Amino acid sequence: MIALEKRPEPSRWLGFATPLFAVLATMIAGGLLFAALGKDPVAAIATIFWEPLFGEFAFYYRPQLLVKGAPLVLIAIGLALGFRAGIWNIGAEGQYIIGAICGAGVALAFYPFESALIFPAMVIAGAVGGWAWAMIPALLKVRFGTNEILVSLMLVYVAEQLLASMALGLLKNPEGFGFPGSRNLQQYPSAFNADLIANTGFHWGVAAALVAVIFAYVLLSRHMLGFHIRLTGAAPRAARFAGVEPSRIIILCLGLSGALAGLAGMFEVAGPSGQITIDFNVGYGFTAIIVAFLGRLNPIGILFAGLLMALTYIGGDIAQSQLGLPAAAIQVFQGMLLFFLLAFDLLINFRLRWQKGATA
Amino acid sequence: DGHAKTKVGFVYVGPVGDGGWTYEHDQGRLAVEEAFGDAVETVYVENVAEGPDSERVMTQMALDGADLIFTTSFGYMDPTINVAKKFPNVKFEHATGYKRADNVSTYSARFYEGRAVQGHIAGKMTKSNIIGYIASYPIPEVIRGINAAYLHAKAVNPDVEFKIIWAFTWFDPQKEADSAKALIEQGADVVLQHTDSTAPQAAAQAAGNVVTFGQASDMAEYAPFPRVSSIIDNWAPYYIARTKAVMDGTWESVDTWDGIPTGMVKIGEITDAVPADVKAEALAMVEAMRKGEYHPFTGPINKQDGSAWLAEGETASDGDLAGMSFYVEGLTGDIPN
Amino acid sequence: MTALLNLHGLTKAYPGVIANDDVSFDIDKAEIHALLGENGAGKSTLVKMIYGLVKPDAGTMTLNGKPFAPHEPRAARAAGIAMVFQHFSLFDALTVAENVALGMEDAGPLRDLSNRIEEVSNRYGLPLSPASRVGDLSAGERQRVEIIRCLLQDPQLLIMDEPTSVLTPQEVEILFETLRALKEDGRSILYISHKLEEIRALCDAATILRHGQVVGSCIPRDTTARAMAEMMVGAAFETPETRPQGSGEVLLDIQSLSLPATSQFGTPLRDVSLTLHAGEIIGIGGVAGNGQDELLAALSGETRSDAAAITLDGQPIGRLGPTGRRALGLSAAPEERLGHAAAPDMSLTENAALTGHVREKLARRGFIDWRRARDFAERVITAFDVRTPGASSAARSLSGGNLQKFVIGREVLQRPRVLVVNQPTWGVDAAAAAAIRQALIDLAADGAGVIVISQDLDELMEISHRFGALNGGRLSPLRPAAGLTLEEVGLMLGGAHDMEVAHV
Amino acid sequence: MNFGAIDPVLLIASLMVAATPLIFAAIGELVVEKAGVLNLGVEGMMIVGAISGFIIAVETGSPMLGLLFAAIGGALLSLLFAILTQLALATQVPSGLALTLMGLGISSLMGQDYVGVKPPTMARLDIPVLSDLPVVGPILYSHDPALYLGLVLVACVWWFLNRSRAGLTLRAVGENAEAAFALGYKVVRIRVLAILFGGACAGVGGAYISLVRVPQWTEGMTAGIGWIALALVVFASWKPGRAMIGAYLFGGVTVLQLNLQAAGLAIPVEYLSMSPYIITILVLVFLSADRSSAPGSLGRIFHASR
Ligand SMILES: Nc1ncnc2c1ncn2[C@@H]1O[C@H](COP(=O)(O)OP(=O)(O)OP(=O)(O)O)[C@@H](O)[C@H]1O
Ligand SMILES: Nc1ncnc2c1ncn2[C@@H]1O[C@H](COP(=O)(O)OP(=O)(O)OP(=O)(O)O)[C@@H](O)[C@H]1O
Ligand SMILES: [Mg+2]
Ligand SMILES: [Mg+2]
Repeated sequence: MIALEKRPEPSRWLGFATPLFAVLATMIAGGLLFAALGKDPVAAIATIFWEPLFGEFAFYYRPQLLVKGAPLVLIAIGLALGFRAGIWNIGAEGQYIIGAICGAGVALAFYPFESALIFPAMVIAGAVGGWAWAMIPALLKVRFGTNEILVSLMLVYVAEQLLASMALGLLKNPEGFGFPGSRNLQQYPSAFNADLIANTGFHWGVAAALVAVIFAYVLLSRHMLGFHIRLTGAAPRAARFAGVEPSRIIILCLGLSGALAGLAGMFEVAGPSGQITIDFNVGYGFTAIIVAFLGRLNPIGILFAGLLMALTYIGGDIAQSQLGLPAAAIQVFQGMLLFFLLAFDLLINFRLRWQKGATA
Repeated sequence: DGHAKTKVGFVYVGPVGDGGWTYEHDQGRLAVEEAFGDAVETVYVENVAEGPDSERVMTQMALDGADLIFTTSFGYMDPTINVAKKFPNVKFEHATGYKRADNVSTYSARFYEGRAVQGHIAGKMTKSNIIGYIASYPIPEVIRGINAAYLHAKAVNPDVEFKIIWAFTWFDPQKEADSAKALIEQGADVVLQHTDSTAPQAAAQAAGNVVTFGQASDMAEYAPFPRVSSIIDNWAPYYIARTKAVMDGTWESVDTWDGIPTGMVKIGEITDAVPADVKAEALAMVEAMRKGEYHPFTGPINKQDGSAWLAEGETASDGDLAGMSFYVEGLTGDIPN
Repeated sequence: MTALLNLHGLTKAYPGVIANDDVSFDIDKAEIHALLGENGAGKSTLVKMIYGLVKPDAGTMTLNGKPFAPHEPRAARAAGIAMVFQHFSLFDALTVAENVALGMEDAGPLRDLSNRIEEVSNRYGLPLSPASRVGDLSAGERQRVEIIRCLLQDPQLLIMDEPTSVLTPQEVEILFETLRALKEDGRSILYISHKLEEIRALCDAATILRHGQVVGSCIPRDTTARAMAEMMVGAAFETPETRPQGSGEVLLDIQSLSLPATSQFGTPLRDVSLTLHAGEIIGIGGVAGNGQDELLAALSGETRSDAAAITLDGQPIGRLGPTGRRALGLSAAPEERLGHAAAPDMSLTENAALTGHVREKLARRGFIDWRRARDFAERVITAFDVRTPGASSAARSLSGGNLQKFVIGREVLQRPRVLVVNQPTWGVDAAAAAAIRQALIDLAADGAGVIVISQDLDELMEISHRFGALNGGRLSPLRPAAGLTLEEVGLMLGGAHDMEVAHV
Repeated sequence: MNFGAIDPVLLIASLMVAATPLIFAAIGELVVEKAGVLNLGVEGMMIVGAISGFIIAVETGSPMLGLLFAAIGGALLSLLFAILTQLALATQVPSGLALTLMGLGISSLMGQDYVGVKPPTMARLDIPVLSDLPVVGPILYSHDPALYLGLVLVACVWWFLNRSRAGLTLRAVGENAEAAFALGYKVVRIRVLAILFGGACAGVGGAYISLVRVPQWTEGMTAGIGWIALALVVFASWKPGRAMIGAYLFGGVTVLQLNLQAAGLAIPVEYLSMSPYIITILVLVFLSADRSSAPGSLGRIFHASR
């Protein structure tokens, strides 16, 4: 029998090592799955993890890692702040949508007027939009004690309806022959979130994600506010005793995560995506939850986790087209990654010991 | 080098197992493989979100040496144009869009021709004179379908009334099932759908005496009743022809909007649940359209507000049809936006 | 007399500590046997082995001459062993009858069980209503539920792990009557407590543990409390030294403080008034659940009141939060160590910063200086002899007594003007308790004011200058502690529910 | 506009069908939460149940056998969650999310050959005289057996939680796991069983969608119902009867909004489509004050060191 023994304090090195173990275990289990599907497991794993980074066309995929990873990191940073405080914002997808609608809305309101002020105004609008959408669960929780998991989630569906209605109505491209979708902001210089250095994938959203990582790292490790956030999650009563106002933390964390998700949506709509469409959102808000945990709720960890997740998406698509791997297999693969990570987390706080069967 | 084979890529918006839109495109891909055997290699990526993901997948296919890439969703329009700019030697085919380039063709099907046939059968078969219509999104294609069906139902049955539910989804079996039930409970005994699942068919079957039509795919498992006929997306001939053109070096950028005449739109078997005379009329209409003798939008037709649209004998221009955003006279309710 | 239970060579190791090391002794039939030892000596571990909750690494037990090795509590219960836990094992949301049923193998229908509960509770003088929700009960009543749950199983051996730490003198006396009645019935009791006077009054024999080993045994009636305490600690120690009260200026003034109950099972504060002078220790006694937690929260700033209801140095502070009050010199240490006074999973450094950042200036412009925080934590550890590997240990890894020393030390070292503590020595062994009391006395001697809220009347009598009692959220008028008899105190505590005042 | 077109009797009958998957999933989750475990993976378990049940029903021709295997499929998936949270002591919220992710992927892998296949239909339980009664007939007596099974399940779970010894134990474990362990109850075993039960119920709920309500198999066809089920549990204050009422309410709003559209009500479609979610939020707000039966140790990790 294996017995679990709680460590007196969490093991530091395992905190770093377990994500690596999880990736390895995922490769093994995923390889078995791919083999079961009749694909060469080694080729599949290599395609997913090697091709985008070091393959023939890595020059193209590496920038794409930033494009795909940046919104994930940006959203996950915000979510992790909340998760650290025990506040479960599951509705970042909705906040992402609203941020995009607000950002694009501001740009389209000024179209075709060109001004250097338009992009900053869009940034503000995106952040405020996401923030406001997140304030709904925050205020309901503070005022009525309503469960934020469910409210934020329900608001995703509401936001999706709103998005469809915007793509079909208010924000519809007047020159689009009645087809749904807004104008393409890539063709509106003042609003276009272009690569800061051409063909690097490094747009303002990537910059914002990096700033968010540093900001969150400093906040959590050095600042009183970050300490209070961690304290609220670790021991809510102790936090009150330390002078923390729980409702402030709720409003702060939900607001911050909403604003970051809104920003991610805005950078996406102004850059890589370019337009508001019915299916503008592609699940970044949900995937970011996984990224946050994959990064062990640590800002630096999230940066790597976001890139890793982006890698599995990009590599997964390559594996689909080159090896005919079904999309669902990639999804299971990603699920395994999270599964193993959570399972291995055990080792940080516990020691495994072999124990003889029942002693007398 | 490996260029003995022509490589054809397909970018799908849904899973190949959706049983509808993507499924039919994939059938077209399989037909290409069938037709050319070892001379072609096809690749596909499913569940590709519109936006940057699709742009990446197209680029990846182009980098991997694809000669021809079919991008099968309206939302791939701008990404297709972007990628095509970067790969002038690769040919692109974008479905249902309106932006072209030297190496980008567009193609789309005139589903409204099929809708006209459905409308005719529906108008004849309804006893309650209430026809339910499950619409997806208020876009020109869907609005065309409603108008075409309504005009032809009305033509054979002046008392007919359309009840329309906008589901705001292409594909949500539960919502489609509920929509069908709601329509049936409100008296509809014919249900038309412009969404992709068979849920409405099942709801009709459960209700017992309600007529339905297959959409996107044949939905033959519900024949002969409630599914009495269907509109089928049949991309195979087009895909084969375009692949052939690339192989022969004759490919050119074109805008294709085909329907019943070329077989891009197929009318699934009309079952014996339809009275023989109605079936004969319907087949005659199909034949007339196949020969180009009949246009479903032939005047006189007024818009919903009573203003004139087409004069006697006038047929709708492709431009009018492409951007259609109004109901014809007689339909009630508003188009949401 | 013959042995009911014989323990032989019981050993149990946890990582880094041998909780029980070759423990052997006997418990006789119809005997009340005390088990003594410092915090962490291994008492709870030992009784958990007897109850089948923990498996010994080595050693054997015999019950009534037959080998006894329970692999789960069910087996122990079947063999006639019942246990009242150190921390209540009750379910707040369930009724008394449901709670009792959960502790029995064959509870039968709830209606019959309710009748039996009433019957047994009346027989042993422990009135209880089977249908009430446990969450609504006082600490004394909750303990009755545990005891009755045991009694219904007709046990031969009843184990009680620190049962009196939350009881009033009256409740303690009732409990003792019950235990003596059980002994008359021929049952044995294994009794763990840090209150040595109680043990002298109640127990027939005592076994003393230190660092997991048996270091001696005695007949409590014939041994002084001090001698027992020295056996436990293995050294002589000093009793706290009281110093004369300095009649300083008024530091803290509470005027007609009334506050609604904060939680579902809480007590509202009603019209509480007191003045605290520099150099003074005020003791506040009372049965648990009569407003102690609420009073502490009102003073610490966790709940706010009218600005003028509380003044510190003449300045109204009722509206200030904990941080603002700390800045002005009002500190507090709540009763619950893990989760309230300290965050279990955080390091001692972080826990030091938890309250210390204001007065110790551990943060500059909101940025925490972790080096200073660590220094501060280390100062607390050294000054209060907190036994821990270091400041980076998680709070939960400390034993209760050591964590309590850390919590009190953290506040004392900040040199507050006024310190409010709730149950400063609950579950803390004699030596550590003495050290904590001494620290409070020293703090007052240096000119601070101290309010000690406690249910341990001996403690309050020992260190406080004036004494008051909380009852139903009201504070009795304060009286000089010197010269108060326990009987008078009992009357001040008043409504000890449906119990008659004990004769002490 | 013609509200006369909406027949209240038919509306009630069809909202019962719309509510049934929710009832199964919510009741299962309710039991899990009563044991102190928060499993956010309902959506994943439902979809795996939907495909497992579908495959078996198609292969054997028996919808009832399909439901049985849907329960097994859902329970098997929930076993992953049980391993993560009860053995590996992982945090429950992300573990539930991992489960949903896995469930969606696994189900589409399993279902690749079953797209476009028509499942055998479940016969309605038409009871001769009763089904023909006006009003009550269509509402009460003319459904498929699985719908009644859902109602029976609600009653059984109510009885189990409030009247049985095992239910008392389960509640005790959810209320205070440490205390239950100290009394000798096998906390982990009880929780694992509860999780499996929850998985089985969610599986049946999913299969009800793929076999009765829709009936067909398509990827992602549960379309968020699992999340609604989670909301219902809170909304119902962990009481089985209220969970059923909540399911009817949600089903009712869903069905009603489509009926209103068909009847030509001039409310913009997007607002109608949002209404089920907005109403769920509103009801959550009004009911969340009552946390009296919230399990005391919900979502907390339990580890007994021995
Ligand atoms: N589950 C456990 N895992 C690891 N160490 C443990 C565990 N239980 C107890 N210990 C350690 O074993 C030792 C004995 O603990 P025990 O609880 O038996 O002491 P005690 O005498 O009851 O103390 P107290 O008077 O504080 O209740 C302590 O050092 C404690 O930290
Ligand atoms: N979040 C924290 N929780 C507990 N202790 C901490 C924390 N951060 C820092 N410390 C401890 O406080 C002390 C000072 O920290 P600080 O990081 O300022 O020192 P340093 O000299 O920069 O060390 P290093 O270079 O290792 O980070 C160190 O002993 C460190 O271990
Ligand atoms: Mg103990
Ligand atoms: Mg440093």
